[in-house]
Amino acid sequence: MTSVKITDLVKDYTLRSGLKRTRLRAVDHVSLELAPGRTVALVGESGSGKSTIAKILTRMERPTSGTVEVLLDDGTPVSNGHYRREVQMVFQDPFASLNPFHSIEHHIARPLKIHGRTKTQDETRKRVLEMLERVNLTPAEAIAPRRPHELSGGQRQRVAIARALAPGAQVLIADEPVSMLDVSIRLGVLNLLGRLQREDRLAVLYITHDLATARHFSDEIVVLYRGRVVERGPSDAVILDPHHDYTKLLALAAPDPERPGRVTSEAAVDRKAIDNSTCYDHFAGEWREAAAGTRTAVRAD
Amino acid sequence: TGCSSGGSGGSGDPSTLIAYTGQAGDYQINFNPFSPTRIGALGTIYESLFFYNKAEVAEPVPLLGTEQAWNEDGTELSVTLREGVEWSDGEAFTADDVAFTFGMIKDNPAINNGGFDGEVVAVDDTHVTFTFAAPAFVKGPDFMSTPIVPEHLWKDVNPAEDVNEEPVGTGAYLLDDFKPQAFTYKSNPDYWGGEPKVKQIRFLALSGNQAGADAIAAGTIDWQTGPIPDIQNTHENFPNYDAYTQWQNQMVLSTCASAEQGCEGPQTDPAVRRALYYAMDRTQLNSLAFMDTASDMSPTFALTPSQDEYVGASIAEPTVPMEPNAAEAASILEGAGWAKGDDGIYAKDGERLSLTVEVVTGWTDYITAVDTIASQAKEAGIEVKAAQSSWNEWTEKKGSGTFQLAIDSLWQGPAPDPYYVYNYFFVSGVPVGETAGNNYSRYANPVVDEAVANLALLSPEDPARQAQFDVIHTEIVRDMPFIPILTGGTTSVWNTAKFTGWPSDDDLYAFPAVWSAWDAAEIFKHLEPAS
Amino acid sequence: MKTAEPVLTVEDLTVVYETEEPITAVKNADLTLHRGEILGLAGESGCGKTTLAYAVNRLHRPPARIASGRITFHGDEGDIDILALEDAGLRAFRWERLSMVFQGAMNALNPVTTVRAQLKDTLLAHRPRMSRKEIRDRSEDVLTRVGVDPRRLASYPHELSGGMRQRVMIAMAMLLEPQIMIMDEPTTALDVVVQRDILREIVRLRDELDFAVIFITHDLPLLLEISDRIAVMLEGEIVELEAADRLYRDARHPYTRKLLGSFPSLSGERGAFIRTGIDETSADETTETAEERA
Amino acid sequence: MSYFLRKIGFYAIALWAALTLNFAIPRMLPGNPVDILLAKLQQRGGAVSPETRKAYALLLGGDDSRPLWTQYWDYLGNMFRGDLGVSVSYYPAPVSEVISQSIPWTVVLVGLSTIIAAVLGVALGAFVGWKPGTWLDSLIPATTLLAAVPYFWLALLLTYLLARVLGWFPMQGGYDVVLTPGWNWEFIASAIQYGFLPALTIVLASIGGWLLGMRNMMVSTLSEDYILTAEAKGLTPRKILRSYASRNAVLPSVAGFALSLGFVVTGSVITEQVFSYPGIGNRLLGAVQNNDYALMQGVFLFITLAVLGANLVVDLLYGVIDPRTRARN
Amino acid sequence: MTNPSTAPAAGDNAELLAEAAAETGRAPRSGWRMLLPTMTPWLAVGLILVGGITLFGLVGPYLVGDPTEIRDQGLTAPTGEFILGTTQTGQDVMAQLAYATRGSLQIGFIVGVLATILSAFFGIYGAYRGRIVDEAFSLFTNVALVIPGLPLVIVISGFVPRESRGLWTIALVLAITSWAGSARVLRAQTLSVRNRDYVAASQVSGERPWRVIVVEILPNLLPVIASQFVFAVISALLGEAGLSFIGLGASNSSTLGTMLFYAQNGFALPLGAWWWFVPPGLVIALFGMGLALINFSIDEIINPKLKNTRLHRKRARRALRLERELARTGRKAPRQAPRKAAPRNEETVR
Ligand SMILES: Nc1ncnc2c1ncn2[C@@H]1O[C@H](COP(=O)(O)OP(=O)(O)OP(=O)(O)O)[C@@H](O)[C@H]1O
Ligand SMILES: Nc1ncnc2c1ncn2[C@@H]1O[C@H](COP(=O)(O)OP(=O)(O)OP(=O)(O)O)[C@@H](O)[C@H]1O
Ligand SMILES: [Mg+2]
Ligand SMILES: [Mg+2]
Repeated sequence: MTSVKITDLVKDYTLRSGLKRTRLRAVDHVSLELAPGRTVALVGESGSGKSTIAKILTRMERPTSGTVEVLLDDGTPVSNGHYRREVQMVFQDPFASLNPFHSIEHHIARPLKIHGRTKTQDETRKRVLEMLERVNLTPAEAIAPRRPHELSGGQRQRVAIARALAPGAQVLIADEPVSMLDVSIRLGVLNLLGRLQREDRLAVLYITHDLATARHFSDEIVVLYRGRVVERGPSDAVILDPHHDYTKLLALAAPDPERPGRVTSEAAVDRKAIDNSTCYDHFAGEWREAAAGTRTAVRAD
Repeated sequence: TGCSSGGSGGSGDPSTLIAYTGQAGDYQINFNPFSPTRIGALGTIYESLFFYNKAEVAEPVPLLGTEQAWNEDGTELSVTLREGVEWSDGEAFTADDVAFTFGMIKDNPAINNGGFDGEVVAVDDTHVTFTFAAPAFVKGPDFMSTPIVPEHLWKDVNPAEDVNEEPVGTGAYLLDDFKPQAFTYKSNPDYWGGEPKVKQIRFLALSGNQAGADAIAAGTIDWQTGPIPDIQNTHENFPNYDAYTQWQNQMVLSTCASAEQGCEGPQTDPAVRRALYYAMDRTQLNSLAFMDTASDMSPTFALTPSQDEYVGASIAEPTVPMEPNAAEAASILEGAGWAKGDDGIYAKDGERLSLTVEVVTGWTDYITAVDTIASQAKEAGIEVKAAQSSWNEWTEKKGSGTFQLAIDSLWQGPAPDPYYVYNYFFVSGVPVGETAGNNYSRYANPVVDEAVANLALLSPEDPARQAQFDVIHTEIVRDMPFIPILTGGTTSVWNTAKFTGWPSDDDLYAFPAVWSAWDAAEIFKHLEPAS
Repeated sequence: MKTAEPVLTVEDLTVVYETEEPITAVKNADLTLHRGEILGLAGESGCGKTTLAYAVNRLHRPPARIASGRITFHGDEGDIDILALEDAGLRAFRWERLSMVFQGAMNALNPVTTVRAQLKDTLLAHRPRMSRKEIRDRSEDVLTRVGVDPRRLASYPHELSGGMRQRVMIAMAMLLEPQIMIMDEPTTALDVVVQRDILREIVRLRDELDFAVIFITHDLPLLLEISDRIAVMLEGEIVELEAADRLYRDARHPYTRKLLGSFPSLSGERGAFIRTGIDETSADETTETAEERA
Repeated sequence: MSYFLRKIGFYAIALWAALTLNFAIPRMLPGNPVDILLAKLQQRGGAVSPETRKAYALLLGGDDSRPLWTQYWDYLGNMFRGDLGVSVSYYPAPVSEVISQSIPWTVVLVGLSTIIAAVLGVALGAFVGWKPGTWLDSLIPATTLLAAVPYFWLALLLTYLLARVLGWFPMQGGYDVVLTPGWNWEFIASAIQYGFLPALTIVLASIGGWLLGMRNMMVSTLSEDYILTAEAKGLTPRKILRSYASRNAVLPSVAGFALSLGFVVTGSVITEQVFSYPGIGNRLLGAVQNNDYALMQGVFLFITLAVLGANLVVDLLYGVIDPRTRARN
Repeated sequence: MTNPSTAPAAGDNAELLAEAAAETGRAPRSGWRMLLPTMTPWLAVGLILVGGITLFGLVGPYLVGDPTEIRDQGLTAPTGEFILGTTQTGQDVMAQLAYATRGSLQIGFIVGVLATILSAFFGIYGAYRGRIVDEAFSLFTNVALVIPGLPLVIVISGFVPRESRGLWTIALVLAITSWAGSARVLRAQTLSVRNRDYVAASQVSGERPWRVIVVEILPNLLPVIASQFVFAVISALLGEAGLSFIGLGASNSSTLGTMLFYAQNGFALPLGAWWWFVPPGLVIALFGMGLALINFSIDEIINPKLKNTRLHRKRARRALRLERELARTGRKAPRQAPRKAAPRNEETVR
């Protein structure tokens, strides 16, 4: 079992326009913990830094400061060489995350080979079929030689999940895994993820901007706003009892057919007025300074 | 042809002669007659003392000089100058101008191409005397054709660098107008010989031979010297024009001939050279490579037919054989110890008789000629291969002696006298590695050297010269350091409908080539508008 | 519900893509749009929503063709048979009577001219006699209505954010005050919050100007919230057309029910879905078979 | 503003690269060009003073004893003073003078015919692309044939047919040399008459590329949403074609225009040769044939400068035409 | 081929193509097969031209006689014996054409390969590495792009001693001056492919960089590379012909350009010897045209928007016709029988 501890993560991007350079702080002192068997949902509007966190976790970007530690059961951090085996990712766009040139088998066999999970050709093939079956892609023999475009979006996303799990990953980062899928098949994929998570006691970071699924599929919700965590807590608590203005706004924005006509009745909120300097922590039941992460409590509301 | 709009230069104007020299590209103004990059002025604007007609053995034509006389031993030459000649700016031409011109040349090595090393003294207004340290008979024609420039204008300029934008000369023409695409002369009304009949001469800039041929086809130029298609039928194809060919370039396969001087390869064996000489089918060569414009040649290198009189009776074969003679070639080779191998190629001591001919890329007639020779030589059991390289490379190879054969042509001296050819090409070959002058073959034969040296001491009229020539001929026909091919024709195409008085076999008063400035100037003066 | 005066009737509309194996993207669709109503059109990807919308405006391009049907616009000056319109008539009809906001409206603005120019040429195409000042006033007016600063008229599309572009498109759609506006997934690519703002804008404008809207999306919960009636499409057919609340409470067609079942409810019980709670295995199965079929 | 600064910066670098290339080529290649050059100069009877030798060594990179970078600095200095050395084939004329005589011809011929080809090609391409799938598409194979024809071959065929057989045009030259170049109608008419065939060749040989490029862009553009929007807005087809479709589709062609100048100058080098046209290409060839290295380098430098300049202008212009470029990066 | 500007828009070509294929009901093609263009009349013509000429260049020299053999007959028009007549020196034009075609193809091919390698290196590697490498490479590419090629080639050829100006030298020089345009297009394509999730995914699963480039990125760029290769071959052929024509071509080699050079110097056209002058140029033009037509089909893979128009041309016409018919006969025409929807398994939905 593997857990992840993110501490004070900061990521700055340098933007260049002509000769001018400006810094953009995409992630601002974010701390997070992923534990085996738990799903943490990271919600927030577009550009709030969700994918950036995912990229840092998968080591596609280097953090400007802060640490990401992946700890094994016994508390020892995994070595750099094994990092990729432990932490894997499912991408947002199922159409783009599989190489149209290669067969499904290739996609799953590669990580197996890279991480030395299988030795022989036969073994690899057997593992591939096993993986496909685990993600409900049956008959596996028929699916394996196909190419991505011969599969539907939902099936592709399952392949992507199988690929992520192939190296034996214990930490799974799912960056909006269903937002590109048709409504009718979203639940299937999410349920599959849920099942695998329970079976393998994975630590999952579920990135989304859909509050409803975040609530239903995760244990904890972390709300990100302009790079900072502005609210965190158990899912129900965050959704049903939002404290921060921004979370309230999000909850409001989600459609709710139980209350038709809400759209017009409520006035627009000026988002510029929402500040991101404070964070409400439902676990501790108190406000903190957002940029300082979880350690220092500042002031009560 | 049907081009009513008139072509370049308005060929319609009946008194303007339009000429193309064959030079590619636009003109850059430069009328300095001493500059290697001059574009004109020689002969037309600036005149020399005498004009030497290379095309015929004849007396020099008096221009600014009227008479010349050598002393007995050839160290002093007195020249009488023409009276009453004026520069085109109105100043009088005097002996001082002549003395100045030669003095200037001597002081400026950069323009002293002929290596003039005499002293010139103006005796009076119409007489000058040249004195030399050694007999200089053979140098006469060279410096007698030096352009004379006015002292009053030239004393302050650097003759090596000046471009002389406004030339002032004594010639029959004046510069009228210059553009990079064309420049025009107009007749000099005050010319001492009377104003020429052709009132304007325009030189056009074109991109090369092809363009020249096209211009003839379009009727936009009146005279060019260069190839045109179907040259034999020029008059049928273009009724206004006639083609006329003269022969001056003795085409040869140069060989690196002298093994003593370090040359390597089968061609160092005179037998091989002679065998090649007999292997050639010159009729075929002439028709395939030279459009039948070449003419026969003497293995003695006296121009034929104009210098035939120099060839003594001792030479059995005064002109090259036009048909191949395989039997002769074979007997020569076998006589020298070569034996035919299984592949039909001769060999000696394990060495195949295989030769490489250097040829300049782009010289299509020569390339064709080499290809043709190769197939002819094969019949005779000699393998000949062509190797194309750049002019630089080719020159460099010839100069350093790192070649076997090179197709080439020998040029003539300033006067119609075979002495110059022998002096240029057949004396004192230097070892391979040292830079050869003109004698690429490195042929070094003390007998020839001595005969040529003797010739230099004799006056051109001296009958004793013939003996020396006979010696040279015997030696070089036997050794054949340059294998004679044919004499290359220089073909001019000119508009006979517009102008009359062009040189002809009957009246070959100048060598007809528009690029040969002195000759061209003579021709301009002879021409008359047809109407 | 407003007065049931129809502005648009679509009868028996069939649109076929003449591909090698012809695809009937819209099958015998019947639809009536009433004055001032918001008609939601829902359905999964590829069921023919966009095709239907285009056909209504005759914007479909070969190889699509209308194989049968009749589309009638009930204007103030009488009925217009849209399918019978010739070039000039069709051009006059478009935008004047019926305007559209396209799927991915981000790219619907000409990238090389300013917003002003694009509003202007729309106006001039229909009101050639309009003066400069009138054009400017009108342009500023519509932008203000959708909550975009009129100074943005001088901007090029790339200088606007996605939400702003969407608003500009909506402004453009309102420019001639048409009776019908078709909006094809106008908010799909946007952030939830921005999406909300735009929806609010649309509903408010509809209330103000009383145009009818056909609102296309596959976000059923959203439709339930804003539309008066909802049509559900499945493989080219309109399988259900009901008032929103009726549909929500009492969907008749199994497909509608399945759709409703795919959305977890935000505020309901944990594990509850919009319509019915579906346990994991069966949901899985559902998608499985749906995919098999596809 | 920064877009423009960036562009200018880029061209400064490109210019420097071109200059450096010019400096490096003779030094990188085998052989000693200075010796060849001086041999040539001597052969023509020119004077070779030590200064001349040094100057050429500097220009061409000979066996100069000084360190490379001092040579380089001197070279750059010379270039900025416009001192390109002395032409051998036109000795003693400086290279800059030789080149300046030919510039106007090439600029006018190449410039005009490129513009004509581009405008015509783009217009035709827009037209063909506007109605893809119609008979107009069958124009495409023909244009690809034109585009693949060697310039000079086409030029020769054209002269043969139009000038020699039909006699419609003069075969060679830039104008009737009887006339004095200047801004008078007679001369201009003659220049047009003489320039027609060369221009026609360039236009014919390069129009295909424009047509195809524009057609393809047009087809892609037509499937953009904003075209559909324009149609939905009830705009007339003419308006859509002009302000929406062509306006967007033409952008890559505009960007490619200056680059294509490079290609066309290239083609014109040979075309000029065929037509004895008094342009810069003619000079370049003359220089090559006469081993006039200084002139060769000078012409190359000039052509490069011209192409760079044209690119710069187009780039700056492009920033105006396509508002997006200014925002990018 | 003077307009290098229309860089095709990036797109997930293979995928779109596959979709198109699936749409037409054919079995989807395998990875490599997807990269092949669909057969169209144009492509067929292109393939026939290119194939025919290539075959001629490869096999021709073995079938014809000695191209340098000289015959006394001189310039003769085509006859039964000499299909394309003879040159001034009686050389068989057909034989020369065969050898020259081979020479030209050789140069074209070598340049194509070299230029492709160069452009792939600078375009793909630079874009993949990103940041400073990309900046440097792309600056270098752009500079190389704006420096005009042929004048540079002429200048370089002018400096290179003729002896070392062999086939390879010329090819190298042509390649060095012609890769930049392709590199720029490849860079743009690579940037778009590199940002695609599957590249990120393979990086996340621990693939090594070179493997990511070669296995994940490269295959998706193949159509572009192929198109660039074809373009490079065309321009090499033209460039070589131009160089040879002005006498700066490869020495001691026979190409179509040198053939034209000799034809021109032998006054082929003025003498009316079209059989000598026209065929070499025509072979170049036809080969170029063939390549361009092939390229056109490759372009359709790269930019499927182009394809669709053509693919649907016939259908579009049919649709238009049917619709007009419908309008004429009135919309009261009998309903088209709706196709039966696939039976839906209602059990699975509650
Ligand atoms: N490579 C990059 N260079 C510069 N800025 C970047 C880069 N990647 C992301 N950003 C910026 O960082 C911020 C956070 O981006 P991020 O992708 O993490 O947002 P997100 O929450 O995932 O948004 P979305 O919901 O739209 O996916 C954004 O403002 C974005 O523009
Ligand atoms: N140009 C076309 N040629 C052939 N078939 C097409 C074309 N455009 C659409 N189709 C087909 O028509 C059907 C309906 O497509 P349409 O775009 O109307 O769906 P949609 O409901 O708008 O889907 P989405 O929610 O993804 O926008 C689909 O099966 C599609 O494959
Ligand atoms: Mg993201
Ligand atoms: Mg749609």
